[in-house]
Amino acid sequence: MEYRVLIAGFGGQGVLSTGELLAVAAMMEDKHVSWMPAYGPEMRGGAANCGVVIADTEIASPVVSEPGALLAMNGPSLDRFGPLVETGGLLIVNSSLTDPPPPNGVTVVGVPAQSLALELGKVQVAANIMLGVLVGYTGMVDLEAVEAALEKVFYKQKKLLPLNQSALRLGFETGLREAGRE
Amino acid sequence: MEYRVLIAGFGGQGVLSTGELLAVAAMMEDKHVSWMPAYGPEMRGGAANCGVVIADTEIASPVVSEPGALLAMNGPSLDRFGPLVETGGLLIVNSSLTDPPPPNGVTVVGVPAQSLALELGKVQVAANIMLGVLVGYTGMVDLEAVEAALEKVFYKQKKLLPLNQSALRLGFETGLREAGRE
Amino acid sequence: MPGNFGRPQALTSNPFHYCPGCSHGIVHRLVAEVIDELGIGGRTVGVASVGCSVFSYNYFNVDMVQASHGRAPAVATGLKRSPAAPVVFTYQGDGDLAAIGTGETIHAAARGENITVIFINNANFGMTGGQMAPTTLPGQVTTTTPEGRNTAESGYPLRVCEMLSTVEGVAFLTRVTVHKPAMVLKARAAVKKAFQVQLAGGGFSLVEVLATCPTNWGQTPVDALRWLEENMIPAYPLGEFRSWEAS
Amino acid sequence: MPGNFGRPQALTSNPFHYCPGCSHGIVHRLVAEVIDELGIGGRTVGVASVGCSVFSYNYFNVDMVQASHGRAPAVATGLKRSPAAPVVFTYQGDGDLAAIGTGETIHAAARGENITVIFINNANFGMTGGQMAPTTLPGQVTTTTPEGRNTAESGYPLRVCEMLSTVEGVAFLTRVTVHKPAMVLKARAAVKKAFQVQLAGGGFSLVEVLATCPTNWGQTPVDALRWLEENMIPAYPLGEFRSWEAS
Amino acid sequence: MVRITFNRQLCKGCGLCAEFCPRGIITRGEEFNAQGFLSFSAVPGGRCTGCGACALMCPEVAIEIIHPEETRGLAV
Amino acid sequence: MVRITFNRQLCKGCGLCAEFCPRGIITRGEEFNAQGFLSFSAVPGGRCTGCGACALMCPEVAIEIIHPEETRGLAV
Amino acid sequence: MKQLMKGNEAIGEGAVRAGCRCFFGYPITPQSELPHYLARRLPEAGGVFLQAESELAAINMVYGAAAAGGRVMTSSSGPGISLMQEGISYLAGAELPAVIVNVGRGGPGLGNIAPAQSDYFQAVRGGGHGDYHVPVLAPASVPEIITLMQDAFDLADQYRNPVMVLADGVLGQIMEPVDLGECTFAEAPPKPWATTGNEGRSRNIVNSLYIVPQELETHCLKLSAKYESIAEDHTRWESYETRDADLVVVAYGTSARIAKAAVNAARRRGIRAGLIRPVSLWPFPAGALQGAARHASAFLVVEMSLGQMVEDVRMALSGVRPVHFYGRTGGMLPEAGEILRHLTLLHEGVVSHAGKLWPAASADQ
Amino acid sequence: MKQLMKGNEAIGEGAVRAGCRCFFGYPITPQSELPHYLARRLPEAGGVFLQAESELAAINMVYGAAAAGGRVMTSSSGPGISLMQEGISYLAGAELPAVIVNVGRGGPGLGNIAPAQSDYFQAVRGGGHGDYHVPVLAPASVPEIITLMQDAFDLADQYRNPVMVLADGVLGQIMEPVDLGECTFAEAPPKPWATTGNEGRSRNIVNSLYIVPQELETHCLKLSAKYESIAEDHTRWESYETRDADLVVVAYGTSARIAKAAVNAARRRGIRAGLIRPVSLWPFPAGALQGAARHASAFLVVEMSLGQMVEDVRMALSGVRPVHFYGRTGGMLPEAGEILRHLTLLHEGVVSHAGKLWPAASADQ
Ligand SMILES: Cc1ncc(C[n+]2csc(CCOP(=O)(O)OP(=O)(O)O)c2C)c(N)n1
Ligand SMILES: Cc1ncc(C[n+]2csc(CCOP(=O)(O)OP(=O)(O)O)c2C)c(N)n1
Ligand code: SF4
Ligand code: SF4
Ligand code: SF4
Ligand code: SF4
Ligand code: SF4
Ligand code: SF4
Ligand SMILES: [Mg+2]
Ligand SMILES: [Mg+2]
Repeated sequence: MEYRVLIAGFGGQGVLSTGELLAVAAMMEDKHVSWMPAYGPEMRGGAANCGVVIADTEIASPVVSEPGALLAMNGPSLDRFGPLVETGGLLIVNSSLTDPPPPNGVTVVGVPAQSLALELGKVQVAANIMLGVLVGYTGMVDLEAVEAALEKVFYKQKKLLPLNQSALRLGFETGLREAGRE
Repeated sequence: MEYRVLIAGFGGQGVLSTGELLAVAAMMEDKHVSWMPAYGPEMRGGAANCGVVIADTEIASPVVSEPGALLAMNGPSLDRFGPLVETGGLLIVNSSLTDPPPPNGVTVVGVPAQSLALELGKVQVAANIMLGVLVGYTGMVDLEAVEAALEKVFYKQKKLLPLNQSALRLGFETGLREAGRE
Repeated sequence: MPGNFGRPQALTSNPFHYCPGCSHGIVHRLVAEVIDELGIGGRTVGVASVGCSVFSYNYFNVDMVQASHGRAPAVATGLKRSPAAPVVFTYQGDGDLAAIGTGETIHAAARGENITVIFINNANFGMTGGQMAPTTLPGQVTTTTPEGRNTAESGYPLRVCEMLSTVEGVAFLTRVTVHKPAMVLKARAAVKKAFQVQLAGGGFSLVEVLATCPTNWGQTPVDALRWLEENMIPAYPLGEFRSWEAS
Repeated sequence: MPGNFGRPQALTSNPFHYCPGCSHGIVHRLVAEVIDELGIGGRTVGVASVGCSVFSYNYFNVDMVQASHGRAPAVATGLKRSPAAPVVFTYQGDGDLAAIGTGETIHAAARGENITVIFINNANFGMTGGQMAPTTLPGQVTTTTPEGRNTAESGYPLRVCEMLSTVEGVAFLTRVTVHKPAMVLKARAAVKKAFQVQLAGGGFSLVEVLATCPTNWGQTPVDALRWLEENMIPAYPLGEFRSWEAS
Repeated sequence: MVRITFNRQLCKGCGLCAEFCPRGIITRGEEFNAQGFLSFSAVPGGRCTGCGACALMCPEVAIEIIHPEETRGLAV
Repeated sequence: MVRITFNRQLCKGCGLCAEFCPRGIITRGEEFNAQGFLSFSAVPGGRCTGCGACALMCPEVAIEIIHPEETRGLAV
Repeated sequence: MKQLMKGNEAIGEGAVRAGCRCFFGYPITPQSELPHYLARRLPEAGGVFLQAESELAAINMVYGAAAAGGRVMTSSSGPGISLMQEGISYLAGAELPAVIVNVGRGGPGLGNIAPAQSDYFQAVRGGGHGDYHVPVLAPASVPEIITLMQDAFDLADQYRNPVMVLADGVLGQIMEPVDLGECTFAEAPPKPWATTGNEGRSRNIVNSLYIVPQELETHCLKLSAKYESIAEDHTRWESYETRDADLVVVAYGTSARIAKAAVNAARRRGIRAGLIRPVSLWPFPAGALQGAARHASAFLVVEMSLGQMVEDVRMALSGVRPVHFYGRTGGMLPEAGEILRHLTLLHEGVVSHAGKLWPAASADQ
Repeated sequence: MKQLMKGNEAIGEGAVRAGCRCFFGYPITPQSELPHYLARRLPEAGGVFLQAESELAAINMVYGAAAAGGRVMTSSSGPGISLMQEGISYLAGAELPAVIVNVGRGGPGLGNIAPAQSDYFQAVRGGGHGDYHVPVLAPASVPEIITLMQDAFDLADQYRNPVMVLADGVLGQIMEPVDLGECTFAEAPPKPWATTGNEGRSRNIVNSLYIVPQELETHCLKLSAKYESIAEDHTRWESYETRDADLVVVAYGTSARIAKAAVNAARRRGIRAGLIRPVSLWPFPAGALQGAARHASAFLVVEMSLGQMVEDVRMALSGVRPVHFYGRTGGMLPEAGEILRHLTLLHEGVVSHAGKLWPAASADQ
């Protein structure tokens, strides 16, 4: 079993820390895991993405060039990485910012993450909603593991924990529903 | 025909410029020639020597490791380079500062160059006396060529020319005499 | 003060890549305006240094050379001493000019090299993620002084203008700021003077501009200006450290 | 003033390799005497720089480190910050300290690095054959300024003490000379003070010594002293640029 | 009357213009521009004096101000 | 009386000692030392005051001066 | 207990656990998390973190602290490492132990900050002047970083020579789980030669100047003997699926990770591929390659450069087997798919231009 | 008319005659006569001589003056050249023409000031960071220095790349007759890319930063193509007595001069010895060696180092012939007699340890 996940958006959308959440969760389940960012020029802003690999055995390449699952947080990310998703793979799109494409050999799930996040009270949790969807849909890690990971990764921002948790669960439910596993 | 000459002494004895005199003289006679100093640490004083090669054809190595002729200006130079003179070679020693060794397969000529130079009026011309001896003894270049070279090499010290010339001639006579060519 | 404001000719149409509120953009505009006003765009060569302004070769609409980190004054010297001998300015940050490039700065100054240096002091290394710069204030938190700059361990702020004011060869030396409109106008005048010194063959001119780095300071652009005013100006007094009059 | 004079313990028995009349020997003796007097020979590490004094590791009878050209203050910083934290002094020429090593000098000073720098200003690069140094006087003939230093082309002399006097972190800064006996005694007192500052944890101390290089100046030792007095002292005024009192 | 234009696409929403406008007539818009910023602009008809404070402070050279009378002057 | 010794082999003949001796009792010798220099020394019995000027200026640490009374003092 | 750790931080943590108590460095991307980490971590451990004013100052501070017997490190990336070359040559000449980390980025010049392996020559051939060598260790994962840091410090102290750890931007930025519980704290061995003040012993001198040619030659021959013994005892590599391999990929660091994926894919397709991953780039595991050449018909070198290590592979095999090359540079990563394609072509005997460089994949891939 | 000229001065005179009008440098032995010479000569020729405050400043002044289109040069020796590595990488990255002279001395570290060839790797493998190459020309006599200086500047301008002239201390210090009458003054070609002020044309940018990896890769591939064409058109060497040579000595610079004497002596003894002297060290004349391998039974590399070029010889011959080595280092010179002895042993078939380094002659010789 090997999951290769790419999370892409623009800087400030929490793309990197959301990837870290997934990686920590998988690590806590004693899986092999790697997290690799694509870092931009020596300044702020711009595009950001990270690849997470989760596997039962040693991970050869940490580079996610053909993701099994893509979390596309905005239009440019979808345009750039959408075509790389492997056949039979999963494409989760932040439909608040861009329209999901037609499913072309891949499963496409659109989630208005940005709007949902705003409703929850903070636009920054959109990526967590998307992660919830991924986890709910695929079950690649347990929700509990991700929740435990939340406390590790955001240990400095304790008071944001409940909000992040809600976002995650909201996404998770959506994922289960979309997968028909509800 | 190839002459390999080493001139050795301590810094300030004019060893390097005397070698240059010989090289320029040979060049003016249209011979192939090279002049190579052994340079010391990044400061003044200490030992100094230079090797001059004069040949009819292209000079392969400019390094004089086994001189055909050695001009030893002081004791340490004689000790260090004396044994390297090739069999049948010529060893000219500044006998004011050190005793000439017994001829051991080489011709040894002792010249009290320092004292002669003092008599001429300037201790610094000792090396020129030695060069005169070499030229007189071997005829490897013409005296006239060396005299012409004097004007080139010491063009900045015009007024010392007569003195240098006398030194050269004094040595030259000695060389002729020693060679029995007088 | 009222007048027309538009995009100077000496700026290309490329939008800046700087963070919101970053002072680099303001100073870029000033330099470009002065180049326009003096009519020297066609014979000026700018030297971009390594720092957030590394891409300034995309912005100044003149011939540009990108220099290695800290060596802009040496590169400028080469340009100036070349047969072409253009008008030359460098645009450097405080990491570039006052850390790795200290030697090049001081010796270009000591030579009285006839170049103009625009020096952006934002009290940290912006580009690499907000590390301590020689200009970082005591107590200031940066990524390499997580407890605040401790002078006993990390030393004292380097005051470049004060230091260069002791160096013969410097023709014009001033420290300005861009934290409010009136100050921006003064900064513009200083930049103009610095170029005029060069055009008159006066020698080394340097304008130090106190500037903000809202991103690495972790402040809003407006708060950053306030922080500059309250903390940097007392540590780096404004004014001319060497004045110049055409003789 | 009368007293016993003998070879200090802190000098080895190796004869110096310096040219006749060269000031390096005088300053070596002063440093060694001070080390003896303060009784710190066993816990002192000296840093030899690259210049005529490169072999000083053969002369100072303490642990010695030979540093690359210009970097002695950085090497000294590493020594001082190491767990051993010995008493550290560097011994540097004006090419080493004020040309290639400008950055290291200024930043060790700005850090208030608790080290002592002995700085020999002989107005040229002695070791490599008498080239211009940053400290070469206007008009002075050197092998790279054959017509005399022309300030328009080659810049102005760098005054290290004046420059460092603007740098916070400097605890003690003085310029002395060794051109006559009374001055040698003053120089000795300055060297002692500089070490005392370090022993008291005061921070960066530097003693600039005006020195002769008879060989490259093309003068007799005695004439060289006169030249120093008549030409160097006016250009490099003697005195304390930063004083220090134990607090 | 003075003409002031804000280049919406260049604006990064830093708010420095608004901070320094003596008339307080510069406000943040509601829509993100292509760069993802909420851009600022002067309230139309907000009686801008053309003092230039906003333009002097704008790090993006996003503000253009034209005084027609001066333009005329220049055209002479 | 003060005892002054010149280390002949260390001396490089720079003459600084002679230049600064207030008594003018230091002179150049006639013979080269092993390094090839004509070494200096104080005229024996030249009524050296032990002022130390020569030693202070000697770049070769070639001059030793001992004031017996002080040595005694130190020995206490 | 495991924790997810960034490569750059693992370099720092590994160093501290290996007994490093002094860090001197100047910021540069993509290694800046390392100084950020050590700025907190070293003072905690009773050590010294000092941001130098430049890379030149940093490497010379390293020289000073190493002379005083400390376990000491610096870190940089391409341009900064270039600036340290004189200092590295001095460390080697004066026989001082120190660890130098290069988290590689794209070059030449300012290049960019994306991961690259184009500083290989500089690392293994000596970018500085004179006859010297620097052992170079190349990790390929975050856990391996931790153990290699210990090895680097031990090697440096054992041989009194600078040691380089050559990573690439990917390894600096990647996060992987590490179990720090497994790491024990290490102590530097006693260093009687260190310049710490000579109380109670004869004085020590740290120096690389040998003004008499005979003496410098003797010194260089001594260094040379040292290098030979390092080569004998510390050549390291990982072999993966090489036992029966017909096609052997040679790659290090991140390239090796990607190549491993390609080897796995090739095996799935019935191609007997294997991988040799040099862990020590100098000394280079020539013997391992020669061993593999007994059954392998061809070699494929994969690098994040235009081809540098490939020369060492060619030299190791001196013509006995064809050596092919696939490289990406300037911050581009090799693609597992491309490596697989090349292996397939080789397997099918389609490629016959042995010894010739394959052009690096064009940029529009 | 002939005049006796020092190698260092010939470098200066050759540069001036090749149109060089800017020199920036920092003094170091054994090349100081070069700046001394140019301090007079360049102002005479209407050019600029500037003593920089350091080698770093010097190489970056070179960068600036080259950007402005000048023919420009710097010069140093080992330690100073190490300090220039970042700058050289920038010159290559930004495609600026310039000439860098290294008059080699003993290393590593401060080493000494005696002649050596131990900076070979640094010169030909790139001591700086990133994928780049610098053509390296190695003269062996004073007259050749003059012509190679012209070639160096021409090559630099033709390809917009820095070019290194690698001499050794012997060549810097030696005097030989040169006939300057034969040299004509040269002009640099027009440089429309230079940053001189953009009056009347669109603006020029000199830069080595390509932040997008694809773009940097494209740039590196472009550089790579350039290097290939240099290798095709500008590989240079001298063959001496190689036509029928059974034993071929490979040596450059001063070593080659000494080796030539040994070859002559060997021929006198009836040994068919020959010499290949690489004149361009990069690109390396591999083809010439391969050609000689057709009739030669063995090769002997002679260097003033512990063996650096020998690797290029091995790579060129990739195992087809044994490659032996004789080197002296640290400022020692190879002895013609020793070379002859080695040739004699090889001739008599006494030496059979092909491929293994001969230990450098011990220092007590
Ligand atoms: C030789 C070298 N060292 C380090 C770096 C990394 N680096 C890039 S920018 C920078 C600091 C920039 O700070 P500053 O000059 O203050 O400019 P700012 O970004 O603050 O405007 C550093 C250290 C580099 N590119 N090259
Ligand atoms: C990196 C480097 N550059 C240049 C040199 C050559 N060099 C040796 S000593 C010296 C100058 C010494 O002058 P200074 O520091 O004034 O000392 P002095 O000899 O005058 O006492 C130079 C340039 C070197 N050894 N290393
Ligand atoms: S990091 Fe700081 S200096 Fe750099 S662009 Fe952003 S605000 Fe400006
Ligand atoms: S060259 Fe000058 S500084 Fe050096 S030892 Fe001689 S006199 Fe002293
Ligand atoms: S020009 Fe003045 S009044 Fe008009 S919007 Fe700008 S700041 Fe306000
Ligand atoms: S100052 Fe410029 S960039 Fe900032 S908000 Fe106003 S218009 Fe936008
Ligand atoms: S101690 Fe004084 S009096 Fe005696 S010799 Fe020396 S200088 Fe002269
Ligand atoms: S000062 Fe010293 S070295 Fe000079 S002459 Fe006198 S004794 Fe000799
Ligand atoms: Mg800054
Ligand atoms: Mg000096």
